[in-house]
Amino acid sequence: MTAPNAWTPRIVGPDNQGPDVPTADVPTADGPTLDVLTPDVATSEVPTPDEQADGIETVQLLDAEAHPQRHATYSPQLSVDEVRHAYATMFLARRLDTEGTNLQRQGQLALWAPAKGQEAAQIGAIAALRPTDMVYPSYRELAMVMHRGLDPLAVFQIMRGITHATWDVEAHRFGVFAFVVGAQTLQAVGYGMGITLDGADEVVLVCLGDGATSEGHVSEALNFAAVYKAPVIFLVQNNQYAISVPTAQQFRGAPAARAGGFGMPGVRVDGNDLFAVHAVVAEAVSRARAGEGPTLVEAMTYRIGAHTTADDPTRYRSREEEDVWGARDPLVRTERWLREHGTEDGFFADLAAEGDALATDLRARVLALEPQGITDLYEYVLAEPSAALAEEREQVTAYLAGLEGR
Amino acid sequence: MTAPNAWTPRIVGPDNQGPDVPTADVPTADGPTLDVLTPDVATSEVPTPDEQADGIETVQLLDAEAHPQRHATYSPQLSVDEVRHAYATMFLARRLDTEGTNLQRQGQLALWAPAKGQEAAQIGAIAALRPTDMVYPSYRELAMVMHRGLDPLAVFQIMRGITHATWDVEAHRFGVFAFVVGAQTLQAVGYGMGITLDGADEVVLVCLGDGATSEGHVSEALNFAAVYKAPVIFLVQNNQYAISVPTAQQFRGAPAARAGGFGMPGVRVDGNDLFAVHAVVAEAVSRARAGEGPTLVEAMTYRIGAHTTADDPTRYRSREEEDVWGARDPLVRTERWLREHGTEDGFFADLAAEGDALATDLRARVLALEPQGITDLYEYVLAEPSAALAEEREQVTAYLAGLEGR
Amino acid sequence: MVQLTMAKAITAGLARAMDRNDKVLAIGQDIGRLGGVFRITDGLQERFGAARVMDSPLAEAGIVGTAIGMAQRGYLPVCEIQFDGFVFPAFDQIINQASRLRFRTQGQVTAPIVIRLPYGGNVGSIEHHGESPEAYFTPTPGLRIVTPSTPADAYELIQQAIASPDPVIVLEPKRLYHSLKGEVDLDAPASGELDRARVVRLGTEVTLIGYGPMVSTLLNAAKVLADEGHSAEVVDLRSIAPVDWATVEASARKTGRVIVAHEAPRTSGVGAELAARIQERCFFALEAPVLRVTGLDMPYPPSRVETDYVPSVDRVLQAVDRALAY
Amino acid sequence: MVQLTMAKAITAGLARAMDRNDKVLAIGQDIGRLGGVFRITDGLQERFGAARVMDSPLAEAGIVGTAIGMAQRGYLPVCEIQFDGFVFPAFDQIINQASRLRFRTQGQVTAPIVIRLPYGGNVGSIEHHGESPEAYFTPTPGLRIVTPSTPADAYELIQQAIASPDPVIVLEPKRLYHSLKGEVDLDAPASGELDRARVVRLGTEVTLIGYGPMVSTLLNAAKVLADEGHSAEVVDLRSIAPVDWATVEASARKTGRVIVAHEAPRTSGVGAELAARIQERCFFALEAPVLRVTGLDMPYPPSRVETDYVPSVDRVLQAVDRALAY
Ligand SMILES: Cc1ncc(C[n+]2csc(CCOP(=O)(O)OP(=O)(O)O)c2C)c(N)n1
Ligand SMILES: Cc1ncc(C[n+]2csc(CCOP(=O)(O)OP(=O)(O)O)c2C)c(N)n1
Ligand SMILES: [Mg+2]
Ligand SMILES: [Mg+2]
Repeated sequence: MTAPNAWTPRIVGPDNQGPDVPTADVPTADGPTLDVLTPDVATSEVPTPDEQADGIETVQLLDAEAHPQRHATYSPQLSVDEVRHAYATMFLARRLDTEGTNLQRQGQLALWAPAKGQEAAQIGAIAALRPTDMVYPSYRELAMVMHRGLDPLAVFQIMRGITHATWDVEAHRFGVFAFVVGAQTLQAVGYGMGITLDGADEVVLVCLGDGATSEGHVSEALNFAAVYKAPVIFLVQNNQYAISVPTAQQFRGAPAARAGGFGMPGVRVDGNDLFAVHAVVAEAVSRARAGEGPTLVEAMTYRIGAHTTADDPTRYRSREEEDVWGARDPLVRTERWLREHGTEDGFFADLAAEGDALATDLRARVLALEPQGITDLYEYVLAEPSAALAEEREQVTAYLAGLEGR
Repeated sequence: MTAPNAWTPRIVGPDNQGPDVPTADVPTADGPTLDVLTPDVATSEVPTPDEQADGIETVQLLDAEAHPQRHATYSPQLSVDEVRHAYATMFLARRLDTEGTNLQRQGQLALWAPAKGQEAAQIGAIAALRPTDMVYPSYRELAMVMHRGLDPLAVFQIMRGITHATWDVEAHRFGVFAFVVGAQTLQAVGYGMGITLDGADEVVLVCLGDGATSEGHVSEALNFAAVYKAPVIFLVQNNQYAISVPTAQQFRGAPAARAGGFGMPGVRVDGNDLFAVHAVVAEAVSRARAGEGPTLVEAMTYRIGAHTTADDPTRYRSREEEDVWGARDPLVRTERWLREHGTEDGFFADLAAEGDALATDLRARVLALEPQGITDLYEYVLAEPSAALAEEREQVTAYLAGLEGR
Repeated sequence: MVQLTMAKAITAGLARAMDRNDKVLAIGQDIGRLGGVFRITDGLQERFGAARVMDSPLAEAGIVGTAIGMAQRGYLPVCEIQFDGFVFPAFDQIINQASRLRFRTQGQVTAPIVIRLPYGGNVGSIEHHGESPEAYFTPTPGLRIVTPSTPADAYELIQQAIASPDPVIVLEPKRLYHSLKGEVDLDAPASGELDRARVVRLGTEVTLIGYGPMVSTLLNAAKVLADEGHSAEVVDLRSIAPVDWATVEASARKTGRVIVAHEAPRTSGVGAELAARIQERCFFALEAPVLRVTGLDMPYPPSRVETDYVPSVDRVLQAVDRALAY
Repeated sequence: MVQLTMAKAITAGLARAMDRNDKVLAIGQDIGRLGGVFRITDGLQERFGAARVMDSPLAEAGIVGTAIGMAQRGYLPVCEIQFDGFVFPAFDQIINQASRLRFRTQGQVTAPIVIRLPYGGNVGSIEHHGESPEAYFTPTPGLRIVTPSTPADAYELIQQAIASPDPVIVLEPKRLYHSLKGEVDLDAPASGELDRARVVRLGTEVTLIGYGPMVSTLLNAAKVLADEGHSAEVVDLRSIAPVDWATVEASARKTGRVIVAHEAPRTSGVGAELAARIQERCFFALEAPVLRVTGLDMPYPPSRVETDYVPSVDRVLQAVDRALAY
């Protein structure tokens, strides 16, 4: 895991900022007003996906054409340099995401769950945290993994069937992936209750999907968080689908609306707008730090790829729809903003080269991955193996040795 | 069960009304307006319990002093005769409820869960249904049981440890009691989905408590009901406590607010106001029948007695609080209204006598209750006993016969 | 007779049940347009409509709980749980609700639902996708659990499960979905007794008992044994709750040596009940203790080492050697 | 040494654990002001404050799930589930989450939580209040399950469970809470190996194995047998996962006859695993099959007939007679 070319993270966050450059020149409002927001201009005849029928406002600070948008409450908080850092992580995450799909297609991984399209939601959110704040991911947060300086190999290990979910949670303040949809939200809330008990100046960000909001455990998590005023931000990456099920079949009350019913603020944000996600989550983080309890942030985004490599999206969505959302790609949008703010070709070219090198290195390391032998896994069943486990371990060891002998 | 004095129900509902007498002379609004509602006058220095801090309106048509209250949307729908019928059921249910507590104190029942104080919520709601509509109770709905013409002995059977939950559900369109808090809500929604599939003109009323709203299954039920537009009315009897836990510790988003987050209307009503509960549920029933989907009705009421006979409320609530709510007793309020609307002493005296006779009869029948022998219960494990079950049954039968022989 | 994969056999069985009785419904995650993640319901929504093949929200308790309610309304819902490891959020609805309704209401209310649950390992996937949770269900009076080992059985069992007045879990061996093809009689009976084990190979010296994905392993072991001059009888349980004890005990008495195999861990697995009952009922007939060949006593491991976890022909043979040596 | 009821012994054990380590917390329904429906946490909220004795919302998954999270933050939460029959909504958090965290993270994350679960019947209550759900938990690698039979044991086990780095279910025999008094050594060790069975009566002819509320039944049976001239050994398992096989097998080998008793139904109960393992390990030592005396194979019945369901001294004696007759 300490291979020479291993990934070096770009930490973007309030406690670890780049040089103090001026923040983006997006106009800011002086305070809450009832101004109608500049609507997003559709690039297609198909209604844009964020024109939700439920009348909930979608916070946007940068539209799909990378034009700044004025907002009554939120304003961009990221400096050009921070955006460059954020973009780099988003870009490299996507590069490795592509590599994941390739490796799976080549039979080197059991499965791959692409995160393509959700990079702004992930990086915008995690960049609003301090490195000491805790994150409970779902299973699609490759960009967050990289942001926190974890070796992305860990994710590939899982997808190659080498480990279930293993990394140093404490060192990176980043929980393991959770595969039982929604179950992690209660644990995140409990962690947040622990923070409150400690009187610590920390918060928890927990990731879940639009589909996950249907699980009873998630509703219980919202309720516990509200009752105990836990410093938790629920980041719902609403990527429009739970596998094949579109949100219209998943719920009639969107996650942002759900929050209010549990007694916490719910804010919908354009999940492909790095600035908006960051600003909204930053605000939620401030509330949590101030002891004002949890917030739910619904980031409207789109899974550009398949649910996993085992999925076939042509069965449940149209090319047209994919195109509409494709035009809202967060990388394109962020790149455009960066170019408009003085970032030169060289930056992008260097990044592309770095991405390729990273991918090449990672691929090699993935192919070299070997699992622990099954008998080693007896270590992890209980803190101390019971007598029966120790005995079984010996028997299995002997049996496997015998097989090799054949 | 066909004992001479067995309970004869008073069905009060749109399809089975009493004689066509004029409806109560409560002033009605001509339609929705934004009028501020006449506030409830507190009878004590302690803030009245329905002055909720969350700003949700409590629909009231008859205040604690039995004064008519004007409401913009809802108006009383019950005739004097219907109110008499409703009151009679409420009164008799309370009489038997008291008998339940007595019988338990005398060691004749394992447990009793008093419903005292919740009679208006129960009868107001069920009276808004047709006899063909389905009810899924929780475990405290003695008044509803009686309204539907079930022999109340069935409830005493359960509490005496004679049966778990047994009556003719189809004949009475009244589901069995549910002891795993919240689990019945999903089943009620499924039943409602079945109604929709049948294209039938029926609805489902499902009962739950304030505490039950915390169970994940209940949130899932709200979501499924909304997604499938099931004709379901969720009647939350918010009696302020889940055993010892007050609502302030149960949630920060009240049930009425919760509903909106799942995409259905949520209406809070004074649960001790027969007219208001009836009107609000009737409106929800109309919506459901019209194919407009579910509604949640939060009936603000109070459990005047203990959670069960095993409970000790002095540990968690004050006498003062009990007095405030005691002054809002739904029986007193309804009686007052009836007296003001021409009901004579004789009616109440007759009812009291009827109640005593019913209680005496019931007590005798309770004491005579005998359980089915355990070996008979093998009948109900599977539709046809497996060979192993049949064999075990024989063995147990022989064993028990042997014991008797000793 | 047609040749079908197990997956297609289940699809055909489901379709036939839906065809014959319009009270039969399907509900589950992604079972509509997608046809389910294993494509078991492929084409059914087109054929029977979205009202009878319902994509559900992502909530297992919701699926099973509403199915119970639909059953109370007279429907016969078939629930799909997406993977073995995701059934637990529905546990209360299965254990405390569906399985007990008949008992707690003395027959007034029943829950004739079917829960289809893909299970079993050696499928090369990630966590929670290769598990065998049957032992969590077998302690439940009132619940039937069946599992096919061939396409023909799958075709019959799914229909018989739907026809059953009891709640039934159909454990579908996902490893066999697309890998196992076999003859299926499309006119096979759509109802019948669900708890019938089948002796799938006759033998005299040792009885190998298994179910679902283990049956082919046992048959392969029996073949090796035959080559080595030993005669093994193989019993496919088909129903693991209730168990067809008559068939099991008859074989145990005949051979005097019994091996039980399953993929779930040994402790408190189905093998425990089999061993306990067989030693009780066939005490004097046993030449050796009933031995268990099972998944290891640890959670299902990462898939790169799963072949060391799931019982193999070799491990069965090792147990047979032990039994024969008594 | 003091005389305490089992309830008071658990309260004392909890209080001592909370006293010695301020990371120890309690969470559950009604455990604060009310002191729990069985009053086990009586006085603890007053003593340790509402932050450490938390009344929770009515949601079992919420209780266990947040406890896991608090444990990840370094706390040692003790969850109270109100009654045996209400644990199932928390099933996924117990089985898929708490019990597996160590394994799935290769030791990076653990869940040292305790789940207190009152269980057992003959308490004259209504449905779901007299059940014994242990068989739903025993198939779970990574989960410890212990149950005391005396106040002294209860006092020790609750503290040792809290000290354990593994998730532990403490099954509390609710019938004994207030009915059983016994000597308790308040200075007994607060940590120690959790999987130690105890031979509570020495004997030579037959071994009676049980746990929790069954132990006194077995001891009473042993007394009757002694009067009749038979010598029975009684083993109190104390830990039903993992089982202390060394103690169990030694006794089985010594007596050659084993009866296992529990209140849960026979099928797939703890007795199945015991019988399966004992017959495998002690095959030649057994004079009779391992027999099970258990709850009947039906859901827990209405309480007026529960004494016919829960194993009685008579039923144990009947089984001993059978075993001795072999
Ligand atoms: C409890 C549970 N049920 C089902 C699944 C199978 N499953 C995996 S991902 C998924 C869809 C999740 O959708 P969403 O929450 O929107 O997250 P996304 O995958 O879109 O990021 C499903 C059904 C699971 N992992 N866990
Ligand atoms: C799943 C579950 N958990 C716990 C219990 C124990 N219990 C029975 S009633 C009750 C409180 C219910 O409160 P609420 O929903 O407000 O209904 P109320 O009793 O006030 O009518 C509890 C905790 C239960 N029956 N089911
Ligand atoms: Mg999604
Ligand atoms: Mg309540």
